[in-house]
Amino acid sequence: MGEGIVRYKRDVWGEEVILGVSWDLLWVVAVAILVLLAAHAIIMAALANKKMEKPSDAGRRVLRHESIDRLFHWVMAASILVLILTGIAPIIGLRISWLNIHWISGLLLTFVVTFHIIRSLFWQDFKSIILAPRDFGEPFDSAKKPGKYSFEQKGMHWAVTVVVLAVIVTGLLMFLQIDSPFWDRTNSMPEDQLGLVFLLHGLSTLALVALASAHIYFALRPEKIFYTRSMISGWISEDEMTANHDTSRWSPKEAD
Amino acid sequence: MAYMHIGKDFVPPDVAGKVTGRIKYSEDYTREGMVYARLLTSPIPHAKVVSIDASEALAMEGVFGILTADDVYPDGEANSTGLKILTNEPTLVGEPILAVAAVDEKTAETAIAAITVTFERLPFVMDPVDSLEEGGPDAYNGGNTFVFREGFAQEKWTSDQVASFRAGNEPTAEPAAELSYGDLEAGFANSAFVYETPFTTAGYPHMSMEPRSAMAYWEDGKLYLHGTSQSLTALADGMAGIVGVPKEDLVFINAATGGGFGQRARAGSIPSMAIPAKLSQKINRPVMMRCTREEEFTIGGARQGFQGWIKLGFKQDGTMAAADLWIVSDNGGKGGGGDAFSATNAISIVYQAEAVRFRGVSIGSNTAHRGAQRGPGENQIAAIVSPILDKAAEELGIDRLEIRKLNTPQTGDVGGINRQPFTSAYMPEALEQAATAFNWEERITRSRQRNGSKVTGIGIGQGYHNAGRSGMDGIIMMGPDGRLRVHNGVGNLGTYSYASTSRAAAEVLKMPWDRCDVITGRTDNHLPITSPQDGSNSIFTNTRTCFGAAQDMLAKMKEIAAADLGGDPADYDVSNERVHQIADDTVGMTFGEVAQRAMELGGKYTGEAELPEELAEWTQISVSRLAGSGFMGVYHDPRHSNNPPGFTVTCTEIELDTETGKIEILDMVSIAECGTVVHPQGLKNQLVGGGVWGIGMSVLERHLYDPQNGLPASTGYWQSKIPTYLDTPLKIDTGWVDLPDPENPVGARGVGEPSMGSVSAALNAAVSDALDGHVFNATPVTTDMIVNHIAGISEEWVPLAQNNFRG
Amino acid sequence: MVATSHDVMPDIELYQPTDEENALALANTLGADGWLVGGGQDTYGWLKDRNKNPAAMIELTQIDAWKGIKEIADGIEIGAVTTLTDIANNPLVQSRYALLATAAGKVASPQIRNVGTLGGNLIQDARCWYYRRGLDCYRAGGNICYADSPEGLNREHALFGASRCVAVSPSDTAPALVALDATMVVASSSRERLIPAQDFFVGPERDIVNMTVLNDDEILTAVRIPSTWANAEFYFEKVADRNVWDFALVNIAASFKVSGGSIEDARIVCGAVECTPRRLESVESAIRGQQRSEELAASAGEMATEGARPLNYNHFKVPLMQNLVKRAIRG
Amino acid sequence: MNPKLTRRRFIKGVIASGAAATTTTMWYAANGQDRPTGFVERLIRINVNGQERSVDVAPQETLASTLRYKLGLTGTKLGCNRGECGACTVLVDDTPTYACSVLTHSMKFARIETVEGLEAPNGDLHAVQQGFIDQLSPQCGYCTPGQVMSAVGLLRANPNPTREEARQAMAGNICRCGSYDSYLDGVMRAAEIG
Repeated sequence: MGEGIVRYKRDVWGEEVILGVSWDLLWVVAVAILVLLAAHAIIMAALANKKMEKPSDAGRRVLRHESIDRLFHWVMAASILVLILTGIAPIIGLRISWLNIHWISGLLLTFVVTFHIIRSLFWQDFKSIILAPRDFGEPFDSAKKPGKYSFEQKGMHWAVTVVVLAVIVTGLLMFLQIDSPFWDRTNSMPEDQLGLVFLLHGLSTLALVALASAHIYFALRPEKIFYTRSMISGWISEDEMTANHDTSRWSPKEAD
Repeated sequence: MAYMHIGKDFVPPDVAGKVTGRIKYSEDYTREGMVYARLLTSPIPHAKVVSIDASEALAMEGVFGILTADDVYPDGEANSTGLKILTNEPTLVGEPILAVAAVDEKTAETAIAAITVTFERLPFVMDPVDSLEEGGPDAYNGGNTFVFREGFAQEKWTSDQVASFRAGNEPTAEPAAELSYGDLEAGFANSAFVYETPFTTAGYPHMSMEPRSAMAYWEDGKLYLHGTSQSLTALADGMAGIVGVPKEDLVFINAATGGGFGQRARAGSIPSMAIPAKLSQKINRPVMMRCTREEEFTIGGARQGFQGWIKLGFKQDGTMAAADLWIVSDNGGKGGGGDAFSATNAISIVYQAEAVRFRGVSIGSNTAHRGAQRGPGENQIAAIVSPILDKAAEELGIDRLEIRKLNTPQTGDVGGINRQPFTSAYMPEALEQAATAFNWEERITRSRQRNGSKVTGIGIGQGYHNAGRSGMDGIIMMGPDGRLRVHNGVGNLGTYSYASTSRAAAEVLKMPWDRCDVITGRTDNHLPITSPQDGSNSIFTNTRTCFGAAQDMLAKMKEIAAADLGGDPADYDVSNERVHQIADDTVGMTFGEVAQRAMELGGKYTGEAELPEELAEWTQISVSRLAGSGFMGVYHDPRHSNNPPGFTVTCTEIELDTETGKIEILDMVSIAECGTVVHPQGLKNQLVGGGVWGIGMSVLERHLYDPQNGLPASTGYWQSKIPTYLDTPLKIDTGWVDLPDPENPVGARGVGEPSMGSVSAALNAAVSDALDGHVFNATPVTTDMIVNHIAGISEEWVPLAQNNFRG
Repeated sequence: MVATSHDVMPDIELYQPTDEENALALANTLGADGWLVGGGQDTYGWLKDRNKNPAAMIELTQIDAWKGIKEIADGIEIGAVTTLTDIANNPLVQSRYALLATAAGKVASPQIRNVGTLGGNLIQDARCWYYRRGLDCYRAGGNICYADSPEGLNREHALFGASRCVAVSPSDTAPALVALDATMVVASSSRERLIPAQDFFVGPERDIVNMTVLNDDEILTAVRIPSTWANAEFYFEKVADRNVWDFALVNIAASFKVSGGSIEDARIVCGAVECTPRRLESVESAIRGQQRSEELAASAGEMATEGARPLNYNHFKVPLMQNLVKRAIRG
Repeated sequence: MNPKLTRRRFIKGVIASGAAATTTTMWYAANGQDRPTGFVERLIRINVNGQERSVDVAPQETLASTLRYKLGLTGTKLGCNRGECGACTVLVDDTPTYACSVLTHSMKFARIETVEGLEAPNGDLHAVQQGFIDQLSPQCGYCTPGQVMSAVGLLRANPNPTREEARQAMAGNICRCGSYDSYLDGVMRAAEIG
């Protein structure tokens, strides 16, 4: 165990089956993401010499995120952070009672994600988040401005969507394998399938750690911090909007 | 009748070796150039071997060879029940697939780890009732039961039938076997008290102290096999066939055996000894196969567990009018055992029921091999019936001793489904003697008395086993030194019957014991065939053969003396190691002189002519090798008639703690009824030893398999709960009736098994008594069951689960 | 895929340090590859079965400083490698802390007590047979529990505090030490920790593979028993299937300070019902200041099992535990 | 590795004739152990039945293993090899001990007695052995050496035990034949004649 990406164990009859992801990868991911983000920061710092003009946050404000969506975002963020922390604690040898917090957070995440999916499909401008072929040219053509969401934002969103859905589905399957207030566990899943579920949960966790780190990093970048502000207070300035978005493709209403 | 030896204690020749550690068990031997075998066993409860790749292992340094089922069964394995030496079709976890011989055990283990065995997993079952259900998995390849002479068959019930049985009702399915006598319906109609209940008894392992290690080598075409056996010649006889070596070319060496309890009686129950024999043959080196405790469990076996239904009817006067049993018995992964029928038969015999019906089916489960274990059938049922008998007594207002007395078997009665007469039966005397020794009248007044959280329980139980066979052979020899050499093939299991039965010969010739030698321990000591030392038969069977052989020698002595000294052989008798005229004892010869004369005369006197025609092949070989080497007495024992029973009665007083569920046995008395007593100390050992087994069966021992994956949980002493010093009484009092049986020349019958039955019957009855007559209808009744009962916690969520798993 | 039954010790290094410094240095150097051996009674089975495969054994029984029973300023100190027989027979322990002497005398069998140490008895691993069989269950670092499932054999398993793993604390001396409010002296080459007995043991929700808070480089060197509970009224009882060898189905260790029939203070601890010795603090506070009586005992018994979550086959532990608490309080 | 560490298991010794070469070979074979590279380093002296024996002992070797396969003392039986039966009981400094569950290297300063060492030089049996014969205590005999050693240990500590005391002291020995009653009779007899 502990070599490569996958850990193996012996099943009850001695046959080798997948046990889960190798948690050594956690350190690999941590180091890799740190290196990448540090590299990004350095490059950005180098580029910063050219001193791009920063749009003003003063003036008219437009609504970027409704309060319900902001609430969703932060609940989701909190639950994912808690899930990551509680999930990692036993791996790194922290002796805390993590499991109940973990599955409660998991349920919360499942709930808010379900809410978000339904809301986005019926009540939000679903088109605004769709990655269209033309979006892929965006990073290479400074003239091309995005609608509500930039290519990077859409990419991050969909990456997170896939990973979170994977972590939720595998997490729910794992949840069924432990005792909960709702059921006694059944041990009904064959050990090889169980191992696969653990592996996918682990892999998606690793991806999520990477994505969350990147997401937090970019959210804190000075040139993008106004997006973070918008996730807190809902608005961006008209200046910020016109500097970063194609208003023909995104015309938000004015913020309250 | 006053005997010189019978009924007297003596020091068996092997006991000094046991207290000094000098006597050798199979693993204590070594041989120049000896290599070691280890086993690869099945990790899966039911599978087929698809392929074995041992190339890497065989290329390893220090590896000498591999033995697989293909080597052992070149024409393919027979698709039948019974233990196999090695198999490609394992039906339980731990069944040997192959053996590797190497310079040492570690190398063998490393080699085994390098062998790739591909298995095809097959459906498996731990609970025979699961297998009975339509669509349920079968333990064997080809069915879930075995029909004699026909092969595997499927026995299936509808789901409703299974559910109804599990709910506690009489099975409605067609039984595979049905036997009965008497008018059952009328019996129940005439009954004033009828009790009907489902019941379970646990199957559990023998767990002999000595693991079944064996060492083998070949020399000059002969196989020398150091093994472990409870029946020296009977087992060797069968082992020759298993290994495939002519009987005259097998030397089986077995000075002492560390326990058998039914499981080492016959070659078929311990075929694993053939593994080193076969490997040794293949690689031409001595091979030691040391077995671990876990292997002793998985390769060994267990008692059959029962999942059954019983209905007993009692008339107003307390007589048992009818007994009806329906038993699903657990055949385990390799089949074996007729416990269920024996159980029913025992009820007929011990309680003289007027009408009895047995119905049953033996169903496989992918658990340990099932085979004979101390009183197979008789003892399980003794523990189940005894509390029910007490319930009847209570309902009908009869004393519990009394109800046993009025149902007792006695001389002149018949018993069993075949209505066979007893050779003799002194059960009334045994009951009386036990009651007196236990002070029943006074003790019974303490029944159910409370002292704080503790309640007193009084119990009485009876045990039975058929206790005698015949048709075997006897050989005794004498040389010019005048010493009597009794060749005895019984096997040294710890009953000392190999020695005590030999004393029947000394008795005939009035030889002092210190002038006698028991020749045994290895088959090249030229031993006669005997019945396997199982079924409590040795004392009966082999006093007959030893007595007969000595009678033969006695007659020959008189002939020689008459021929040499004049007169008629009838004018002669023996005493003080001389054969002499009855009228004038100065006219005679010493035994040494007679032996000398016999050797000069040769012919029938030295086993070279006029041998009994019916001698078994094994005995013929031994006689032919002994022929001419000394004065020989040789005998073939004709068949006896009727059933020689072994009976015991046990009374016990216990204290049951209602808060902890623990019981303490305060007093226990066991009385044997086994004809004339041959060896009091040996008999006492059987009574107390069987008693400890009875305690184990009643309240402790278990056989656990995980129903989900078929893994055995109770592979050691700890998990199987073998009784210890502190789980057994400080003192078990013993006694015996000591009245002669007419079918045995010294009046003796056997009694190895019944003491277990009577103790478990008494103990289960006492536990019931302490719980105001609550009947668990199960063995064992463990601490948790008692606590649950008192707390009112239902155990219906584990219906009939006692057998192979119960927590 | 092969199966072979082993019972011979595998190749493994052995260190036999005679002083504390060396032992701690070894523990530090070897870390998880080093296996601390007291009497070895929970060691050799694991090794013979090949179910745990450390690189080396560090035998601690030759370190005199960690052996023996001595008086200290406040109570007594028992070296961790003192044998259970020595503890059971020690006059000081017998006279002041009879609870521990009784508990030590109930462990396993005479021969095991003759070599088995207090430290070993406290630190011994879970006895769940699935785990001991070498299955890759949660406790062995896997992702499944075979005991707590619809048909799992769990008669001997936990009533409380289960979290995926349902194994119980097997020790007889551990509940006694918690009931005596003992302190564990834990040393490593860099520091010494004093840990209350109650906090020394850890359940699966916090650590599913270890039963104590000991880190790989740490050694339990001694147990200190304060004078607080010296000469108190004690109650110890162990209910097991067999009266020799077997681990408790439930055991109880209790200390009472009684004055005029009134319970001034108490510490009541049950073993074999949870992964750690279970201290019954609610019962303790409920009986504090009360007169000993059958009624008090009965109600305390009921209170003791509140929150119990029995598995398939261990329901009996609920009434059994209630009864033992009742007996302890009844006195 | 910390060079300061004391590796006390490397005790220097001399090659003595105590253990015959064949029995040592036997041990390696039976236990499947590699022949050690540091052969001399593992040579230790143990005191068995009053004799100092020099034996080559692997670090992980159990006392039962050494006794049976190196010193040829096969009276010490292996019933379970995991401390659950008592058949391997020997005396270590007069204390009954499961030889299967202690390391030989831990016995370097101890006095070990096995069933083979009980008879007097003139061949007289020990009182316990005689008591067991008188009462026909053994049945199959496999547990007997262990029972004998536990009884000897008891009688040294308590020459006149009650039957209950004897039972408590003997409790770590399983007898599957169930001969407990006869063994206790034997112990009481031994106390009488001893």
